[in-house]
Amino acid sequence: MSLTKEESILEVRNLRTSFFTDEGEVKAVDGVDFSIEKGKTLGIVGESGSGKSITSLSILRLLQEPVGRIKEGEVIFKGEDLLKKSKKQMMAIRGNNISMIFQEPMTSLNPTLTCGEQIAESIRIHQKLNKKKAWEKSVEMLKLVGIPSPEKRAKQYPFELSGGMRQRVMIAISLACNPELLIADEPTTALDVTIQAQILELIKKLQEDMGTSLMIITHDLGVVAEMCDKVAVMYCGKVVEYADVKTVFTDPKHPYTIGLLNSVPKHDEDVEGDLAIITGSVPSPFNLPSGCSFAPRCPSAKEICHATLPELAETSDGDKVRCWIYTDQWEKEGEAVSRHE
Amino acid sequence: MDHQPQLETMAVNPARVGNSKAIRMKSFYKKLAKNKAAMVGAFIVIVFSLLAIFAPLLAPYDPTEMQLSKKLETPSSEHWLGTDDKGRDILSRLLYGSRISLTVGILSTLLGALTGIILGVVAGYYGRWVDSLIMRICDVLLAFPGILLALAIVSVLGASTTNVIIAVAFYAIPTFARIVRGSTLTVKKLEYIDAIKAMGARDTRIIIKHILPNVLSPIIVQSTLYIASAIITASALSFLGMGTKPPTPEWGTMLAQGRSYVAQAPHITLFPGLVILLVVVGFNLFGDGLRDALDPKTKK
Amino acid sequence: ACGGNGTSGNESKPEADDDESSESASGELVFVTPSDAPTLDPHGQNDTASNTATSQILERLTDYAEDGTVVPLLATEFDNIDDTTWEFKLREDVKFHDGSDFNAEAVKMSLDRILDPKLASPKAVILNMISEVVVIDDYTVHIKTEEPFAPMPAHLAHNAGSIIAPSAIEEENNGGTKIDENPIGTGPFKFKEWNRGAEIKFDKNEDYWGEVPSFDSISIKVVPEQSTRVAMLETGEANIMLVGASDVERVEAMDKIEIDRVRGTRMDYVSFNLNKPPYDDVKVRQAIAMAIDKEDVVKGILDGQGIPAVGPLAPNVIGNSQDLEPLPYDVDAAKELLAEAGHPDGFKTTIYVNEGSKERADIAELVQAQLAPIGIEVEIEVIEWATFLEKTGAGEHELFVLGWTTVTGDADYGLYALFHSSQHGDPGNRSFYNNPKADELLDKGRTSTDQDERNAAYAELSEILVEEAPMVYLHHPDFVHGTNGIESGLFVNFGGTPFFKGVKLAN
Amino acid sequence: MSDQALLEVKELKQYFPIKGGVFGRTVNHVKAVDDVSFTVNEGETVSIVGESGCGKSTTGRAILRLDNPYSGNIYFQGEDLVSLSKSQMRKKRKDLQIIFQDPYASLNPRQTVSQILEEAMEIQKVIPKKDRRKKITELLETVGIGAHQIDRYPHEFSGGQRQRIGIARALSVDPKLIVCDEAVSALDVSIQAQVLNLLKDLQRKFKLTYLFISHDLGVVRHISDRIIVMYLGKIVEVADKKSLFNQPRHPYTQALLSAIPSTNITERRERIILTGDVPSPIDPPAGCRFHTRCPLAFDRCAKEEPKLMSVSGSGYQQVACHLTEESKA
Amino acid sequence: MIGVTLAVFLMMHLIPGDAAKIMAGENANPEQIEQMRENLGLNEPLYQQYFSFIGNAVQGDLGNSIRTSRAVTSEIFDSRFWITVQLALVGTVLAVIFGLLAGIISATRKYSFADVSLMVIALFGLSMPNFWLGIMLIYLFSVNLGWFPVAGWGTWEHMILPAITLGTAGAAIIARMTRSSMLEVMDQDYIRTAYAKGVSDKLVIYKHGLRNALIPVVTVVGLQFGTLLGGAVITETVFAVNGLGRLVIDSIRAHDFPMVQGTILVCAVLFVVVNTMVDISYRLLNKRIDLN
Ligand SMILES: Nc1ncnc2c1ncn2[C@@H]1O[C@H](COP(=O)(O)OP(=O)(O)OP(=O)(O)O)[C@@H](O)[C@H]1O
Ligand SMILES: Nc1ncnc2c1ncn2[C@@H]1O[C@H](COP(=O)(O)OP(=O)(O)OP(=O)(O)O)[C@@H](O)[C@H]1O
Ligand SMILES: [Mg+2]
Ligand SMILES: [Mg+2]
Ligand code: NI
Repeated sequence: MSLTKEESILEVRNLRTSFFTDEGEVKAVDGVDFSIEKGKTLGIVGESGSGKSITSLSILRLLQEPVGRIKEGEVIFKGEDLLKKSKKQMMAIRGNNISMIFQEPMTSLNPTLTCGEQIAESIRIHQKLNKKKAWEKSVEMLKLVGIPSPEKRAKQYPFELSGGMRQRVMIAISLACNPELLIADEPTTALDVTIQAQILELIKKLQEDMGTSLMIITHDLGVVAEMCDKVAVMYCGKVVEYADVKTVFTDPKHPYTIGLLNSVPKHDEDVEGDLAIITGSVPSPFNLPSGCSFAPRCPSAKEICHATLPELAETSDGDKVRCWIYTDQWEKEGEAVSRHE
Repeated sequence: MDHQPQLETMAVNPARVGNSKAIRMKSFYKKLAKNKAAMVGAFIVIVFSLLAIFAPLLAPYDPTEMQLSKKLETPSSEHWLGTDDKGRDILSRLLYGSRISLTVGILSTLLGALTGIILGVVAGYYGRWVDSLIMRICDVLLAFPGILLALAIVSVLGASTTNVIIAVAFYAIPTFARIVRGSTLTVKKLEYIDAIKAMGARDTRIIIKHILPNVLSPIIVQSTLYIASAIITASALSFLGMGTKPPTPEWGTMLAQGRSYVAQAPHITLFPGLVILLVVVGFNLFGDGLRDALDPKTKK
Repeated sequence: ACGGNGTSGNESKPEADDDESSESASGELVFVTPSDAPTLDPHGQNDTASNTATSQILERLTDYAEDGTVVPLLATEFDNIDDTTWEFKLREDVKFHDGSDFNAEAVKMSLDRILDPKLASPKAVILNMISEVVVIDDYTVHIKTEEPFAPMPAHLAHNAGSIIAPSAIEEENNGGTKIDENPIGTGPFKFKEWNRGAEIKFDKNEDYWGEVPSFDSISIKVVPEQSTRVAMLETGEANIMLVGASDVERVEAMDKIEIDRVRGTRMDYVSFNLNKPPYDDVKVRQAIAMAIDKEDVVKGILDGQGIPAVGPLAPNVIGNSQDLEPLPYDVDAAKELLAEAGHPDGFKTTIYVNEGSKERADIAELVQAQLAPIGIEVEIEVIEWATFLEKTGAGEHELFVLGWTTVTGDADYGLYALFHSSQHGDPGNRSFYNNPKADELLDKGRTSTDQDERNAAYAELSEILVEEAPMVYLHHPDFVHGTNGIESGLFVNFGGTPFFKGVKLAN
Repeated sequence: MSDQALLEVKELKQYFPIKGGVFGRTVNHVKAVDDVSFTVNEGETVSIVGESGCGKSTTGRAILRLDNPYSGNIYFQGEDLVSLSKSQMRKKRKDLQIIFQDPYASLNPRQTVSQILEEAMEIQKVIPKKDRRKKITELLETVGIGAHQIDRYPHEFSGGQRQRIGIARALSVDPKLIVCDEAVSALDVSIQAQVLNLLKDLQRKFKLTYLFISHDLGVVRHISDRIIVMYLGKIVEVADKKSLFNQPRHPYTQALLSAIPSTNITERRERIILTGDVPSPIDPPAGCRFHTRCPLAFDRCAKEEPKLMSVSGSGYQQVACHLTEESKA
Repeated sequence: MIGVTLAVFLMMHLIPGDAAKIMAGENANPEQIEQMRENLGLNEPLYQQYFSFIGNAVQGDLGNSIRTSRAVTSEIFDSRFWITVQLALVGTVLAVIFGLLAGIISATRKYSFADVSLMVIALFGLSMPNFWLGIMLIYLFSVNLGWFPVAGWGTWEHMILPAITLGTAGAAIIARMTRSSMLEVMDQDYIRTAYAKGVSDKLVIYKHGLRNALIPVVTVVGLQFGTLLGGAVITETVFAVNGLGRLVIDSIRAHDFPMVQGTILVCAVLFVVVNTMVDISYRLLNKRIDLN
């Protein structure tokens, strides 16, 4: 299954983003490739610090320059490289063609503007509607995201709303201009499960209604399983596995994905005894191991894993995995060596 | 004048205290050392402290000796910075003056900070009526416009170096108390305080071992900034004739006394003015730098 | 507060217009002074600020001419008709500012008022030799004294002899507005308003009996900062100011500024409180006097704008003797004296000095510096003027710096109030000096009509005063006024009081 | 459940005053925990689950008297902790410990690991001074931190390691009961699993009793024997693990369970999506607190507060719901 | 407010030394002192004195000045109070305008030449003794350039230099405050949200950034007002403005206790009032406060 420009709305190729700090360069995103098909949902999972958020910010070029910089790569949106666009062109795309929902509903809304104003703002910018029209549209949006008595709520400030409502307002903002692509960075992490269920349901419904493509960032494998069509698993700034959602949950390839799936305590099945675990912890971004970043924690790592970084390569069933195991090389290597710190 | 730089400094941000200690401690010195402005500030402060300490060795003349025949001399090889309206050597007076001005600045800040810290920690830790009471007192103190409080205190106690220190210190109390209270409140909420409480630790132990060290950094920053404004407040008191007594070569007094000669002998006000400016700027830069270095959020 | 800002903004606009229009007509004279007058009652505090202000609106029977002689003012002539009676013939065409007539009755009321023990005027000392004022007819009064009193006309020329309108006095006596706020006189200017602490305003008196002033009004502005005053003079915002010695050179060098210098009868001194140890010991006093270098004071502090004092009297005071032998400047001797007095290591003391006078503050500092070598540690306390007078009058001081101007130009005035034991405290003897011999000589100088006899008495007295040193006589400063925007006509008498009536403003 | 109750919480209420008005008077209360009773037996793990703000932490803190309870009793080994004086309580603290959520905020950044542990021992005087160092090394070894790291500062450790240090501190005084307040919530899944395994290990080794506070039902299912479900300051259901997960009785529990996104891709269940938000604990709804969001609510729910009642079933289960009551009747 | 009156009262009454003695003079005999004490009501118990002081103060009676024997309230409110309020207001306005401008420019061009030089200027403004600045301004603008009158009060020209003198430190503080507050705000999540909506840089800075950055600045302005009142003592002395500040210092020097008591009380009350107003506007500006 190869991805071609015609069917994908967004294609990220070899994206590399670094932060230049006092302590040195942090390669937050270090070679990321994936694509999103029109109307479909891509999930990006990975542990904290694996570069999920930075990937999404890089796409919209919202990084804090000059500390964070996109070093190379391409972000092809509808056939055009966003990284080559001017600032002005980017402004026209943001919020209009591509919009974004952030993790923290508490802090992502401006506390000094009413919810209505904040929704209306992007409508006025992109659709050039007058104040009154924009306001009406924003009330409509609030209704759409399921906020009761939207006229009243539109005049309220974010602090007057609960977390779930705020996230709905965020969704209303991001969907106000019918974007073709919606990026949701951990849209429900800060919410309770019952609220999370509401929000996920809402996103799913709106996506179906509007035909929006969706990119969901999360560390919750359950969310991925429920929402996505495709999954990219990230580890230390790299995509280690990129596959169909079914494949990932039924037949994970990368040892990290396998470990991850096993270490989640499940609420709907009994696990007797201890959880299977991944030993060790995520390496410091300043001090990444050479070769495969997961090698020090990998139960099956061999010499080559410590020495050389594998490519994100297609396996026989169409998945992409960044692991030596699925290469011809593997057989030639010797016994597994573990190098725990 | 008596600025209120306390408003500029942050109370401890709950997220910053424990959370980013990691980046903090390690890179604190690095950051400080990298901050050129802070290093300039530190340099100025250190140089003046040394000058103050070694003033008797360095000063070419007796700072109070008048040579009326040599009054208002412009800078020369004999008197590097010239002489004042009574023929006293300005350099010597400035050198000796650094002892007084720095003492006034530092002692009053220390005194005020110490009282403020105690009040603030007690108020913040115990809360309830203790907190209300202490904060009301601070509000009352703050309600007296800056220098008026100092003036009133000096006028009651009489004008002298000691009383100036007391007056300026008095004004510092609510400032510090508020900051410390704020920090204490945030630190108090941190889980390690609960953990140690759950261990069965006494309040005194918690306050001294666990709260104080963690509220100290904003205080240190505040102190350096306050020293600067204390020096200026002291000089304002001198201007109003309520500061240190002549012939004490306090900088503010020198500046205040020389002001009649602004036109014919600008050097006698220029130098004290410059020195005050320099030291105050020095403390301010250093304080700012400290703050930035202690604040993990600053990048670059 | 927004409203307040708005309205006052509106208020201030027309005021500004007013100022300009009146200025273009014939103008306002601005005199700047470091401190406000404590009172506008000519019988109140005896200080420069009050005297300067009241001298413009109230007049006296006599006046001092430029050469120091006494000339008639509200009187047309005066005569000594017997040993103890002076006859004054009065001007007949004079009216007070309120329109009432000036006459003998008014003179009697005013003089009786200042002599009234209930009023306890600090200036009573100047006229308290008067035993009775007798109205002979509408325009003739007899002023009687117990003893013969030679300098009577000179004393009446002093501000204390100001004649206040009877209506004002009656009003005060009836519990109405005090003279302090309602000074009605016959002078070339009349009181308009007094914004305490800031400004006193006088308008010209259109009905003045003499030559009506050429300009509209006087504003006496209080500007505490010396450098601000100088700046105001320089920009022409102020027309006249008394220039401190330290600024003379600089002010003289300024473009538009004229300098008016008058040799004064003033003597600046450092006084002791003889009621307080250790100053009750003459040796301590002498020691201090000998430790202070007067040459230094004149050169260093007066910038040469004055002369060192040998005794209590300036050379232009009648009855002074300049061949006195002053206590020498001798630090070693001073130390010895101090040791003899039982203070070999010196002691600590406080010196009071009034705020607003840089010269006196400097003197205080100099004294501080010069007493340091003999072990006396002096602390300087700067006090607001009115309080300063109060405190020193009440004898709360140890040392203080002050000046005394012999406003009558006569030795009696220069010495009596300062040294007579009847004058302790507020009247002038703030050192609380008490010496029967001195009292005797002072009385003799006062009563004798023979000028030679008087001179002899004053010479002897001066020697005693130098020896006993109830104060350190420092110097006699010149009165230097800087003027800007004034063509002519400023008259400053030897007492330093400026008179503005003859001033012609430049255009 | 034959064991003797180690901890018995009776009618615990925790109201926090809300100050307001000009004079800072108490104008209202946050009814964070409102009449909660339960027991914890020796050696078992009891979990409290519920949505944010339902009073889980408050309950834990009240038990440890980190905040003094508003009313109610807490019997620990038969002794009422609420009635103890401050200094008596201080001695008791040896037996009751707590592990916190935030691995960053729960350690004093200015103390080294050994200082942190030593201070704990010093306060409770459990171990003579000379033996402490040895004990510290042992403890760290137990929680999986090498002895060579004994003199490091917290910031030199990763989140999971820090959580281990927190556990070591709690263990250093040989407690009987440990309250784990979201002890693994802040950790990444791979690390969370490590810590969970450790906690289980330690329980076996030291015969610990856990009161485990969490909002993650997956974690809860993994570690607990019995589970308490709270909603808005009240207990709505208490049950042993099996009963709760296999046959949740309370509509809230059911909704909660179904709301969790499952990684089980093959078997999709029907989800119950609740409407609305959790009401404010300042003015909780009358009657059953869940009735405003309950899909099955009927008249009685708004009027009458349901009592916690045992239901018959395979195991131990108590529910506070009129529905179960009525179906029983 | 009660605390303020109590503090003023205690300051004047519990000071070392007997007010009556100080007022009657050192040489006064015991009867005189007793008389003075009676006049001042000093032989009543302290709490009673306090209540009568409060009672009178509430009725607008702060006693009579010892120096001028006029009512303290009329001395204060006839003109002086308004002059100082005007001065402080103009000073505040200047400080706010220049402080904000400088702060915004600095924050938006972080580390640029403009930023660095503005912050250096602000630092100097902060470090400059008030009186020195005042004298320098007089020499520069009045004497040398002749733009403004040297001293006095009445027209707007008179106000400029004192207001600048008074406002400089405030402007410096506000500038620094605005800058750091602005930088902090620009780091917030909702700014990122705004950018993600496609809002232009300018709009993000002014609509989203500044509005939030102003919140802490407003409190500073309120507190600054108090500092300004204090600074008035100096400014009014230098520029010969007959306001409250001069009255305070003159009264302090003259040991005119009722006057000192009255003026300080009025200043403190004014300060409290201004801060209450600031508090209210703060609430309007930022409704989040209600939550806490
Ligand atoms: N402003 C910054 N300066 C320096 N490093 C940064 C900055 N922002 C992020 N990083 C680093 O980039 C890496 C990736 O961060 P990112 O925010 O993308 O992680 P994430 O996968 O979104 O994690 P989380 O699940 O915690 O949100 C991390 O190692 C982080 O430390
Ligand atoms: N000290 C306090 N003062 C006032 N209200 C409080 C206090 N502590 C907690 N609360 C309130 O009590 C309620 C319960 O809080 P608690 O922390 O127990 O919830 P929780 O179940 O632990 O939630 P979470 O899952 O978010 O930790 C909340 O509404 C909270 O706002
Ligand atoms: Mg992220
Ligand atoms: Mg909790
Ligand atoms: Ni207003």
